[in-house]
Amino acid sequence: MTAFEPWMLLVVSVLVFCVGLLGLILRKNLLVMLMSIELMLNAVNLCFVTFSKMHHLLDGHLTVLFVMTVAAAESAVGLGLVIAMFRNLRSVDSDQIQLLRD
Amino acid sequence: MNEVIHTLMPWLVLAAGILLTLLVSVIRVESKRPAQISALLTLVVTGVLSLQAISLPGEAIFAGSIEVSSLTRILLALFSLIGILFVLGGDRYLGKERIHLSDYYHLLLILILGAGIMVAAKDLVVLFIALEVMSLPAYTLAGFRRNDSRSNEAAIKYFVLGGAVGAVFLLGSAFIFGATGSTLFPSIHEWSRQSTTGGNPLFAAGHFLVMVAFLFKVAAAPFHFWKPDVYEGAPTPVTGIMSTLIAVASFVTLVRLVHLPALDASGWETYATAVKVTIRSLAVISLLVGSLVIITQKNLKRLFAYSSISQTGYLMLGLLASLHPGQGISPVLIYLFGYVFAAVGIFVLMTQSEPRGDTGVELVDLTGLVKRSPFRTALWSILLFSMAGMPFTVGFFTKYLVFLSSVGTGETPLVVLAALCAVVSAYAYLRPIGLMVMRDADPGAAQWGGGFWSQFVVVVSVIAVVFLGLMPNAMIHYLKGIPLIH
Amino acid sequence: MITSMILFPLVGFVINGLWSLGSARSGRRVPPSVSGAIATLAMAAAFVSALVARSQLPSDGAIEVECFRWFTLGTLAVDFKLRLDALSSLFTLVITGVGTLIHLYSISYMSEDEGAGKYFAYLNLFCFMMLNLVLGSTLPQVFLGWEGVGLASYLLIGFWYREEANVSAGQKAFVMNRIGDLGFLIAMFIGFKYSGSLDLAVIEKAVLPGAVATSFVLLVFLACTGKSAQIPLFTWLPDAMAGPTPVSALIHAATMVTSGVYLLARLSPVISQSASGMMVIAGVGAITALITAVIACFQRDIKKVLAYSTVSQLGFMFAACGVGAFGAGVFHVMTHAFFKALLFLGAGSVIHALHGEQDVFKMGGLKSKLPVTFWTFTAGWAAILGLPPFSGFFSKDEILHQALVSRSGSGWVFGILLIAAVLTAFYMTRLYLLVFFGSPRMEKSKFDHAHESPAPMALPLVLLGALSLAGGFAGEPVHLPHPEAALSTPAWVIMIVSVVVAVLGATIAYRRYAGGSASAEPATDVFRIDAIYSRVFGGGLRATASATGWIEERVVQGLIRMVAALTDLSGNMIRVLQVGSAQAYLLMMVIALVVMVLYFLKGMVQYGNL
Amino acid sequence: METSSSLSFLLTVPLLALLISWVIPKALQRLYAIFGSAMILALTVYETSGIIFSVSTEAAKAFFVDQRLEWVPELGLSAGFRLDGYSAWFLVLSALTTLVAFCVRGVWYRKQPRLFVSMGFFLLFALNSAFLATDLITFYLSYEAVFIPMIFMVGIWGENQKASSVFRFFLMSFAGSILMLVSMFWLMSLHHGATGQWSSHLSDILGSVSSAQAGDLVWPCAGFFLAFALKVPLVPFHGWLKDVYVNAPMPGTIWMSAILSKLGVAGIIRFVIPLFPAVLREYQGILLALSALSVVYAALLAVRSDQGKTLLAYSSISHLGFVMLGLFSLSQEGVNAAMLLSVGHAVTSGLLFFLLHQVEERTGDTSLNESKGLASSFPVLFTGIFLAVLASVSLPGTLNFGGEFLVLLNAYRASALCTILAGAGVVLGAVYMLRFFQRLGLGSPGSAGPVEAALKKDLSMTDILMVALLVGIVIYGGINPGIFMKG
Amino acid sequence: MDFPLLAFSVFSTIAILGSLLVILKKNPVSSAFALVLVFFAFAGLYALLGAHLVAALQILVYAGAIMVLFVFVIMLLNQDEPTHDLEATGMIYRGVAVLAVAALSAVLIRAVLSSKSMTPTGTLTDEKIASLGGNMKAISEQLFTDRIFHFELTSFLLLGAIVATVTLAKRKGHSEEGGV
Repeated sequence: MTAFEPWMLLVVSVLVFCVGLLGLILRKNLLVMLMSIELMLNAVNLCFVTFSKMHHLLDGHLTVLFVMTVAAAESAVGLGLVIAMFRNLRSVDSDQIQLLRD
Repeated sequence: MNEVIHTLMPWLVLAAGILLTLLVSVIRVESKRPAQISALLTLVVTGVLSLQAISLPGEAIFAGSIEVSSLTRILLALFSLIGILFVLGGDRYLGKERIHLSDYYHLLLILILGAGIMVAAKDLVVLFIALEVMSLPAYTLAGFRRNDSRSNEAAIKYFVLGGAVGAVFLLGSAFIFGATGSTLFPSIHEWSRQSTTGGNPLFAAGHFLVMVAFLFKVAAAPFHFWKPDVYEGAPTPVTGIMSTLIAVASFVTLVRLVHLPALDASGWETYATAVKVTIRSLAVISLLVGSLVIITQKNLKRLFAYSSISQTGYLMLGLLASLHPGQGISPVLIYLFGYVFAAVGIFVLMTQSEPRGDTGVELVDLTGLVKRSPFRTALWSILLFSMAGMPFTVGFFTKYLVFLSSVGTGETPLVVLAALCAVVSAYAYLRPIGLMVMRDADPGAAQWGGGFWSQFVVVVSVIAVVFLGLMPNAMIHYLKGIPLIH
Repeated sequence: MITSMILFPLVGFVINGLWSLGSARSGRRVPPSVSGAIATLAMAAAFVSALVARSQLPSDGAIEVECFRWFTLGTLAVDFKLRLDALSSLFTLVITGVGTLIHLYSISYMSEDEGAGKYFAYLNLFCFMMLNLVLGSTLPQVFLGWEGVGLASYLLIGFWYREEANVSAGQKAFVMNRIGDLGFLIAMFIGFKYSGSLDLAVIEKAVLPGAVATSFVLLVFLACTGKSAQIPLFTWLPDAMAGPTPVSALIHAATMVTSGVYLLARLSPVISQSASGMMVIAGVGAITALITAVIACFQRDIKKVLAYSTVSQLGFMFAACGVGAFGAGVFHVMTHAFFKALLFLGAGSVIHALHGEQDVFKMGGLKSKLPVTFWTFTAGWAAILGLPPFSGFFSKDEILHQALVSRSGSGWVFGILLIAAVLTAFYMTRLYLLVFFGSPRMEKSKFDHAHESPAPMALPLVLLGALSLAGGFAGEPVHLPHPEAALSTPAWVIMIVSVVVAVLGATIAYRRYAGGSASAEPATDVFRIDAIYSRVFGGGLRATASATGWIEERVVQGLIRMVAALTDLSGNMIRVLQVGSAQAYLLMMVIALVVMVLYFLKGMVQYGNL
Repeated sequence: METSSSLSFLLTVPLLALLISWVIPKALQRLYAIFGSAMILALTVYETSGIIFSVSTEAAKAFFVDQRLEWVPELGLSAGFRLDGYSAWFLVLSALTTLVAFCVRGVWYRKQPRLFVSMGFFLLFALNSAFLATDLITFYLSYEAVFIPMIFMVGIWGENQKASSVFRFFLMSFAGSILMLVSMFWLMSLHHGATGQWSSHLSDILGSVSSAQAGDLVWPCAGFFLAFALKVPLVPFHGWLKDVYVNAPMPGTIWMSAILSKLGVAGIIRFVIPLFPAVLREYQGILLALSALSVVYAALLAVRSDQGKTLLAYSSISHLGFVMLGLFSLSQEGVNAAMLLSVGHAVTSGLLFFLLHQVEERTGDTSLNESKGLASSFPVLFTGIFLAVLASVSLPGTLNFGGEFLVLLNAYRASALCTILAGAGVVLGAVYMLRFFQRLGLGSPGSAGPVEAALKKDLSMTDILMVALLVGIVIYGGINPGIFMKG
Repeated sequence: MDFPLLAFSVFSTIAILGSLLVILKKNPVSSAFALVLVFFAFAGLYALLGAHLVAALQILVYAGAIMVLFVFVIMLLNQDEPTHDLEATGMIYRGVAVLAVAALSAVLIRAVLSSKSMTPTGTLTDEKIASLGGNMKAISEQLFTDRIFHFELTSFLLLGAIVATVTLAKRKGHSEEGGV
């Protein structure tokens, strides 16, 4: 059995990122889609921190702080959009918004 | 610190203007005029200050994460100008659509700030934050007609796809950070010069992901799907801002990101080839998609969405040329500037049609315009000619430079394809003129009418288009001198 | 003098043309007698000039008058230059002389016609062009005249343009001539390519390589078959009788149609270089003479008979040229001009008297009614039969003789011509008897009203009659190189033979038609050549044009439509991807991303990192 | 410099006329247009008199003018113009054609006449600029600028099917010209590679092209060729022509057939032949065959046309095939002959369309399905038509004869077969032109609406003067064709 | 099995399974709770890497703030019921999506694995950080010196987000009926 090494976390992070992406593609519920975006951002955070560790740097940590802020702001706006949509359509299903096409 | 303040003055003024605008709109909640005037003032001062400082030398500040140079200043000035034009030109539309709120100006200013910083960013993290500063207001503005489900739809599509792509960008940045140990452009550049192996898969994947994120932003096919839908759903002035301001900022950033590693460094030949092939194929796909689909469109906003997809294709030609040694990026810049002048006029003209339900401006609304409004027909025609790249409009020279530089770098087959695509899309630009000139007004055609300022903006844009089409010297001369990458 | 010779008709044309045009716009009418007088005077003046010029002509030289430089291009320089020598002098005399008479004749013939001014303008134009043709010293100049007379012919055939048939006949003449003209053009190109000049004087002396000479000769001859109505391009001439009868006399009998002979004679040194070309000319001439003579026997229209007769006589001339006897050919041109013009004018007089009746089976017994016409016609008849001492005898006899004895001649040419001569005697006698003898077969009133033509019409008849009678004694008017004789058959043998065949033909006709109560024969298109032509060439042209139309519609336009449709289709196919669902967009983007990332990373393999 | 001012003068006068047209009252627009274009014609003749009336090419050379103004130095763009033996005549022709086109009465003088007149003058300006240009890009710009008024002209005053035809016209021409632009870029890059300087001036480009491999030049040459073949047009690039000619308002048709087609001819003379001699020589057989094919193919289409305008449209292609035949004989003589025939075609087709419009004005249709017998009602008009028909069938003594004769003469030296094939066009030309005349003018006058026709008048005095001028040129050119060959 | 490996195994398993739960649960509320689980697992992983500040913030910001926001909105919009949107998509669509994302993850994992043998570029080893006064102090120092611009920029991001949210959530005047 090998010892723990930071690169293993990279694999985890990529997997979580891809799961988030998959969620975004498969789910039509906008709330779950927003959560999937959060998953993706979290995965990237892990990636940054791991690389920091591997490089003996702290830049990654700092970046994570900013990404967290961005994530918060983004969810706020995203949820605002969902609420606006719910007002009009009484639904949070993205299948309801396929008026614009072709 | 004083020096930093001096260097960043236009940006700081813009930031201060945002706060001022917020303040005045809080003081007089019932009226949107104070916010409007404050926004205009802010933009004028920002623009003037950046133009005034334009010839100052470039300077990297904040540990190299920001670089203020002639290019960033002139871009900020351009963004301010676009902002001013759309504040003036969108005024009537907003009133008409009952969405004239102070918030519009707050968001617009924050968007411009984000774009202004994004083009100055020399750090992937700053770039990401600035991108979000620009994007969050953009998503919101796209959904600004809150009671219109189309507007909601546009905003949500824009948001979901933009959010995902933001994450992709960030993942790419993380990979680059992992590969190089830094997120600063100069350090990455330096790293690439020292890496004799010509990159590694981690860097390649990271570089590719950040490029893809901005290929999405500039809507290079096959990453273009969001654009027609969002363009159609968003309020027309916002579509205009997306098509001009955000497009310019995104493309300039894309160019920067493509040039992130030193592609001419030894050992990077294979890598450079791979980048070129990628750009070339995306250029081809964008040109084909843009020009083939545009001819099937009936809604003007969708039509110009596809138009901007094919414009991206032409721009990618310029980008591709810039990847060859000894070639500058000036064709791309000139193309962007020329495109902006015509696009502002076109989108403001579009706001002049009276609302007809929620479908926006359809081609049928243009029928018989020459009889109803000959002057407006002339304005339309000139702007559309510029879009088609006809001589004596700025659109000709912009295409000219891009094609010339591409031919000069041996991309002649690609240019031939681009030229043929230009012919195909010329049909789409010509058909509206045909409808205006050759057909009688359809009974369902919308009425047209614009306020003074709206018409003023269009006339300014037409004058710019024609003047630069006849006398492109100044623009070309100036933009030729600007190096993009230091 | 030469210049004035061609200028007089031109002046006449311009005066009459502008005058009639101007009066047409204002609605007034030019008095026919005045315009006729102008035109006739112009021609008379030209005739006088021609006579004077003839008198100034040195015995075996030429007079040249340079008018102006027409065009130069590279090494090619074409002057507008008039050249008078014995050959062209003869033609100018015939043209202006016969021309003057016919103009004179026309004054009263056309006195009733509202378009008389135009008519005389056209006639003058014709003479001007014809003089250009024979006086031109370069091939382009000859070609100018060549096409110019074609134009005048077109105008005059279709002179009464309200009848579709007349117009069609004119068009047919013009187009068939054009086919020949194409040969002329290409012959010029060949001539220029091998001699470096288009000057007749140079080309005459040019020595062309064998195959080139043959193609040159054949192309020139193609031009001649068009203008002089030989096989295969002869069918226009009978139709050309749609024009006024004096026109038929002048253009389609005496002058224009003989220009082919002129051209061959003019180019005789080059023509003689190609033996096979000569053989073709002789053969075509002889066969034309025979076939059209046969056709003439079956015609009812008096002018058609004369037209086929003209073609047949032209065949004689070409046969002469073909055997190398250019002099004999030209001689026959001259005598033929006299007697055929006479015959046509006589026919015109008859038609005039019968108010437009042209069917010989509706004539008869006019001998007493039209004495002048009858007697002059008799002279013409005798001449064409070749009865001594009438002019035709000398020239025809010369042709027959040369056909037999010359080196290029042969027995079969002689034989065919001999048969043609029999037939000529037959149909002319048939015509002669049906018109003037027997009992009248037209309505009584017509017969009663028939009267002799007025003096301006009679005078030319008489003069031409005299020429037909005596013209032959002049002998060969131009001394062109004689062909070497291969046989030594004495001339008198041929003379006797030719008189015998003429008498033979006449006798057969006499036995058949002298009864005076000849039953009407249906006009038969014996060989149906016209019908075949119109089916093959007219139909062929229509079919080709339709095929081209099909290609244009289906292939050229179809291709354009297809490109447009394909563009539209591919646009719509790409548009299908725009399904409107953000998830689907994302999926498509991910797929694109995977494909591109795979490609992008592929390049990394070489570093061993993957 | 006195000489170079004449060029600027020739270019600015039409623009001046355009500006003045905006202050002229609507009712006087036609008068102004005729007067203005006549003045421009006179001025053009005066300014170019040194060349056009000189006795020989050598004498004319003293009056050739070269002018080069800096425009966008960063891109090596200059406004290069050259007045020489070819462009002088093209200038005269464009002024003449404009005069003829303005003479035509019609709806354009009732509906937005000011726009029509100013577009006409703009067209003249663009044409002059294109004919004079020696800078590749200047040429391209002017060449494209010619489209714009043409599109509007068809669009605003055209017939029913105008939209699709004008799009087709525009797109096909644009496709050609933009590929030409790409070829220009290729040449400019070549020059840049050789000298390090950007330039688009012909004289500079010529220097570097001569050192290039002939094989490399095939595609650039094809780009130019395609543009001009579409413009002239040469079969099989003629698909746009018929519909546009038929649907365009008559002045537009006159401009297109008489002078726009000459843009292609001028382009080949000025650019293609000097730039790509080796390539042309290599493909000469194909080029000659295409030209000959044009002649015959279009003539066959003309034979079966049932509309006057269609017939003239196809006849125009057919005649231009002869012009191309002359150009592609690739000799100085051939080019001069083509020039001569170009003049002839311009004058003749202008005259024919002009008179056809007079017929249409009087009877309302120009169908050729049955004979109309109009000649007796309008003798002067039909005399004019007949003279034009004669010129069109290249009867000796007309300008066209000299052209066609010399073209064929020179082409014969290059390819006997193609010449003979093209010669068939001479015969077919007679077939369809005579049919044209016959169906309109001859036959019994009772057949097609002559009652109404008889009420109307024959040609007016100005029209007669116009016809006389054109016929005069045709006949004078028939007698002294050398005046048109100063190249 | 040493502790780090054990901790890694536990936390990463929770993270991956949790994230799968997020996207597969039918009820948005369940998804939200699975997401909280993932956040905690990530915090554990951060702690494992010695990123204590980040671990703490992960709990505070994500689990504390963002999740509350989500749950609040779910409740506000009455979305705490199972949805069937996942089944709404076609089999082919789902198959293609899974394949595409799997291919992408394979490529990305291939790429990150190339960093195994990477040489560190920085000097801030764990010991060095400890000597500087710990993770938090070192980060804070950088945050307010080199990264001050980032920091200030985020303030405008938040400002934008506030304005945006206010704009979107604001009810229109009296004319607008209904609403949440």
